[in-house]
Order: sequence, then structure tokens, then C-alpha cells
Amino acid sequence: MLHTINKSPFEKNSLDTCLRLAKSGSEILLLEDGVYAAIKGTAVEPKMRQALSDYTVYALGPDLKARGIEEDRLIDGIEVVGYDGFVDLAANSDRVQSWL
Amino acid sequence: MLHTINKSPFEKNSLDTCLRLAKSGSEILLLEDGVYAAIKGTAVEPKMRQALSDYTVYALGPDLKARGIEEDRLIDGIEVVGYDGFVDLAANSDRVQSWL
Amino acid sequence: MGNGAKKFMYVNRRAPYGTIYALEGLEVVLIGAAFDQDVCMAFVDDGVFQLKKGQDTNESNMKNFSPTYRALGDYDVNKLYVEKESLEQRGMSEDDLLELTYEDEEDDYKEKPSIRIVNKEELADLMEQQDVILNY
Amino acid sequence: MGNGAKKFMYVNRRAPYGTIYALEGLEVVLIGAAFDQDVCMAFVDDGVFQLKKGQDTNESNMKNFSPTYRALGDYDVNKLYVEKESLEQRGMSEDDLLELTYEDEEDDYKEKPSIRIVNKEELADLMEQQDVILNY
Amino acid sequence: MKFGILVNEGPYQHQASDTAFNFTKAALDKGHDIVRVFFYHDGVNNGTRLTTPPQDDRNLVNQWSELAKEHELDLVVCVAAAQRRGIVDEDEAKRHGKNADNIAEGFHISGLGQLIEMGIKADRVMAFGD
Amino acid sequence: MKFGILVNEGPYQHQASDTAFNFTKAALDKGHDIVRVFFYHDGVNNGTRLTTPPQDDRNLVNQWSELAKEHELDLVVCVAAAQRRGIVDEDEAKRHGKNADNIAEGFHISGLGQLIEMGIKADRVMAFGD
Repeated sequence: MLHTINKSPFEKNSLDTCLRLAKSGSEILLLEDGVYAAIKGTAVEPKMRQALSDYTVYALGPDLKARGIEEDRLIDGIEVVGYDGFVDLAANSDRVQSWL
Repeated sequence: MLHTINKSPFEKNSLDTCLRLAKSGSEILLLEDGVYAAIKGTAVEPKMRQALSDYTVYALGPDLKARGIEEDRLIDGIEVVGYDGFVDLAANSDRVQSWL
Repeated sequence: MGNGAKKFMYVNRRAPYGTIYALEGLEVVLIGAAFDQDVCMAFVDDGVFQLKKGQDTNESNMKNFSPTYRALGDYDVNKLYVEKESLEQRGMSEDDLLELTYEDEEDDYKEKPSIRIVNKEELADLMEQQDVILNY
Repeated sequence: MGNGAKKFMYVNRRAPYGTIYALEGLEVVLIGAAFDQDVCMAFVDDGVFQLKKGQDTNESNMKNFSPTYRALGDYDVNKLYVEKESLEQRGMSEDDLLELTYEDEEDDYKEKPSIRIVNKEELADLMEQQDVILNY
Repeated sequence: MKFGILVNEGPYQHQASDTAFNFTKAALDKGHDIVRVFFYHDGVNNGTRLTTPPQDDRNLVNQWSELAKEHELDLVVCVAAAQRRGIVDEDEAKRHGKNADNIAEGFHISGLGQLIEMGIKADRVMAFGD
Repeated sequence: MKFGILVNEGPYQHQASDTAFNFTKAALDKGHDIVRVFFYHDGVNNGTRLTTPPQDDRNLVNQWSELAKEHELDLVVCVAAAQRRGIVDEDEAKRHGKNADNIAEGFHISGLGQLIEMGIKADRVMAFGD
């Protein structure tokens, strides 16, 4: 199952709720302002490192670039995908939950 | 100085930022979904009790009623005002900051 | 419910009135009831506030759509899952919620409660069983 | 600046691109510069991300308004307060931010930095000195 | 006392327009002046006459129009924000080659300078939004 | 694979419409089918032809109209949400006594049932919003 998060983890509770309710083994895609959760050295990094042991985490490349986040700033283990990769993730999961 | 908060403290960081940046002695008005911060027994009650020692805290009555929050559910010390009281608070403060 | 029925879950995460998502989300559920699918609703985070008893919008001049939840049972929408953890964080219990019921046709039309309190693990399992999940 | 000038503070608390508040907030500041008031900007919470270097919107097809911040100095908007606590929470330092400067007419047009890192107490004091505070 | 009112969200989606309206009405009832109501961001969507909300709900656009008429309020829709979102009056329609306009009674389109001017003239600026 | 696309926010204010558009385009490029694009909540504001964004910015309404033309997409604006927010076509204008309409090319107004039907027909429903 694919979960998408488009909110900043510093501003809203979407990431927390997703991590509380997504089953182990799920995929999580960070997009729009949600990509800020992918940065190393932030107050949410510990939460994300924990998440990486339960989930596969992706971040949308075009949204990282728009916000000036270079790939070397990302937490190890987070994969970057484009819109085509986003489509593949959605197609290959059984269902999608957008935590709007 | 009057600070207004219209966001749920469970969903967004507006209350936290307000409490970090409002100077002691300020007035804080909770309105719209911000009124949920006024309820007793929630996860944010400790934060609000602490806030009540530094600030005067108000909640907008019509917004409490719309959401079915009876006055006996409010944390002690929070005052309920109507739209007319909101106008008075704004008029009697030197400036207003809406934490949108 | 036909054999080809899909499982729809409507996830409600927002408080009522501050935004319109709760009201317009409810409109989707009511319309959707006519399509003979397997429908349930989940109330998570501030979504649990939608079911709070005693809403009165007279002084704020908005439309009070709280009574509409009572109609859900008549539309065969009778699985309303409320997350326990979200309730507790907000200092609420089942007593704070609307009493919503439906008549169970398979059990001599007995009146039964529509609201079911579930914990996060139960809700996670339910989500994995859905075909379509819409989040408001 | 006239004697009757008011002190305006524009508080930026949102990230760029996810919502339009940052872009349209910046448009207010640029228009406002013509009114000869005492203007400053504060960057708090996700607002600090507005000043991140290296923004490139080609692949997302939105308008990159990041270069516009460089124009602020020419409009005499040269007090950009960035909250230290917000930067730190986001794993950022001054090196991550755009290098924004202005020419100080009162000091032989020397080029000086517009961005000033302030802590929460300093920012709270600054807010208390304003006449108008607009939050985006 | 002179209040300036800033509305940053459209009708219905957020409570902002309702709260701004209720505040404005209460301020007028108390004898305060409203320098201007400025609609910015999605707030410009309060200024379309093409809405038809359900009969049992409030009509926010009409409420603003009627309050403006009663109290001679200056309801200003920001031109730049309006262009992005499709709120146009007759002049704007002509300028941009549009074959219709949708501005509601009592609203008019003007520049962002009107927001700054409101900040200068008002004793307090009240912002309502998301 | 068949995708259904749900857009819950208007253009510009949130990135939702951009992301939905980029996703839809990428899905089409990969040979997937788009059952429908359904515009709900403030998403209905994507369907007005009266916008004129700045020249150096993308025109979201036109982007949708053009993509719809190229791929025969079904762009549906929810009628109930549209009535609240002032998006009307010729029929709706007539029905509600409005002297103008503002629907953009390629969009049409229909009921919420189209959203449910999209959920039934699509293999995946993708929601984009705030």
C-alpha cells in the first residue's frame, strides 16, 4: 500500500498520523511540502530513521529541486523518484492513501 | 498585544509558535478550530495551563458552541467572549498578530 | 450489495466548521450510498470532533450539518470507525459522541450502534482491506 | 522615511510552492515599498525555507520566485529577520540561505547583508515594536 | 476606532470569510469605523456574483454585498490575485479579452497598494485566513 | 492501468492542481488510462476560463483544457461544490438566473455520483489537495 504525504512535518500532523497507521512494509512517498521530512539533521530526522526500518520511503525529485534541497542533504535510504516513478509506485501498490 | 489562533493545536503548529513568540502579559484569543486548545483533559492541556501563567487566554463563544464544547469542559481560567468581546480585545490592544 | 461491490473508506481527519471538508465529505458519502458499494467511514485525528454531541451554530451563522450524521444509518452507512487514540488525545470518550444507530435487516431490524471504537492497529488492518480510500 | 511612517512587519511562516502565501506575500512587500513606511520581514517556522538557496522549479513547472528576494534591497527592504530556533529545528544554518544585500546610503553605499539571524526573544521584542503585523 | 479587515480565503472552504464578516458586523454595531475590507489570495473568490449556495445555508457573497450597501463599506478585491483566480469586472474583462465578468455588487477590483494604504489608515488591521 | 484523479483545491493557492496535472501527464505518457479528473471542494475553481495569470507563470486552467483536448479527458466539476463557489456553465446560469457563465473549455459540470463512479471504474484513485 502506498501512502503519500504532502505536508511539512514541522507544520502539520500528517506524517505522524501516517506513521501511526501505515502497516509495516508499506511505501511512503513524500511530495510537495512533505519533502521537508527527508532532510538530514532536522528535528524530525529521528522519527524518519525509525520509519525507514518499517517502510520504504520515497521523495519526489521535482519537489526537492523546487525547494533547493540537494540529494546529499537527504537521510540515507530515502529514494528519489520523478512523476513517472510516482505513477509506477501508485500502479504497483494495491491501494493508495493520500494523507491530505 | 493580542494574538489570535484559529488552528487546531492537534493539527498545526500555530499555538506552539504563538506561545514561543508572544511576550508575557499578552492576550491570546482562540477562535475557529483554535478553540479546541481550550478543552480540559486533552494532550495539550499541560501546555495551556503553563500558558495561563504568562498570558490571559480567551476563547470565542460562538465557535465553542458550533463545535459542541460546553463551558464546563474548558480549562479553568480561560474566558469566553463573543464577537463583540473580540472587537473590544482588538481595540484595547496596541497591535494584533493573527497566527494564520 | 452486489458481488462486484468495491470497498470504499472515507477517512475524516478534519474538524467541522473551520474548513468545509467534513461537510462536503459527508455529501460524498450520502450520494455514494446509492451506488450499492461496501462503504465505511473512519474518524481519525480532528475528524473525531465531527461526531461531537451538542453542536449549535446559531451564533456563528454557519450551517449545522451535525444532524445529517443521523441519516447515515438509513442510507446503509453503518460502519463508522472512530480511532481510540485520537479520541483519548482530545480528552474525549464515546459518551461525547452522537448516538448513531441503524436497523440491522439481517437481525430482525434490531437497532444497533453505527459507531465502533477501534484502536490504531485495528484501523490499520481495516485500511488494508479497502479498494478506494478517500481522505477529507 | 517620513515622520508619520508606520512600522510594518511581514511575518512569513509558510514554505514556498506548497502554497502561494510566500509568493503573494512577497508581492505585498514589493508594492508596499513604494509607500515609504518602515518595513521589515520576519521568517519563522517553515518560512525560513523561502530563503533556501538553489531553488529550481523547472521540473515541477511552477514559477521560481526565489530570485525576487534579491530585489528587496533595491526597494529599501533590508531588515529580514530569520528566527534562529526555526532554522535549527530544520537542520539549516545561515550558509543555506540566499545571500541578500543592500547598499547603505547612510554609510557611503556600502553593501551590507539584509538577513539578520535573531533568537526568539529578540524576535518577540521586534514584534512588540510594530504598528501593523501581517502574517503569511 | 478604525479597523482594516483582510480576508485571505474564499467563501465556504475555510471559516475565514465567516469570521471576518461576523467581526466586521460586531465592530460596526459598536460604532467603530471600517476603513476597508481587502480580499487577497483566494479571498478574492468572495467577490463573485455567480455563487448559489444551498437554500438552507448562508450566502456569504450576498452578506458582504448587503453589509457594504448598508454601511458604505469599501470592499476591495486585489487585482493581481483576482487575475490568477478568475474574478473580473467589466474593465478587466475588456482588458484581458474575456467574454464575461463575475464581480458581485459592492465589490471593486484595485491594486495591492490599497492593502498598504489600509494598514496606514487603520488603527488595527485584522487578518482572517487559513 | 486505469487511474481516477481527484483535485480538491483551486489553482495557485495550493500546489494540488500542479501535482495532479503533472501526475496525470506522466500517467498518460506511460500509456495508462485516465478514467476521469474530478474537481471537488475548491478544486472546482480550476474550471473557470476567466483567469489571466502573469505571463511568466504557468496557466493551470489552460493546461488542463489542452491536456483534455489532446487525450479526450473527462474533466468533471462537481455541481454542488461549483454552486457554492460560483463556477457555472450555460445551463447552470439559466437555472439559477445568472447573467454570465465562466466554465472553461473541456470542463463540464456534473453530479457527485461521477466521483463514486470514477472510484468504481478506476483501478486507483489518486487524491490531490491541501
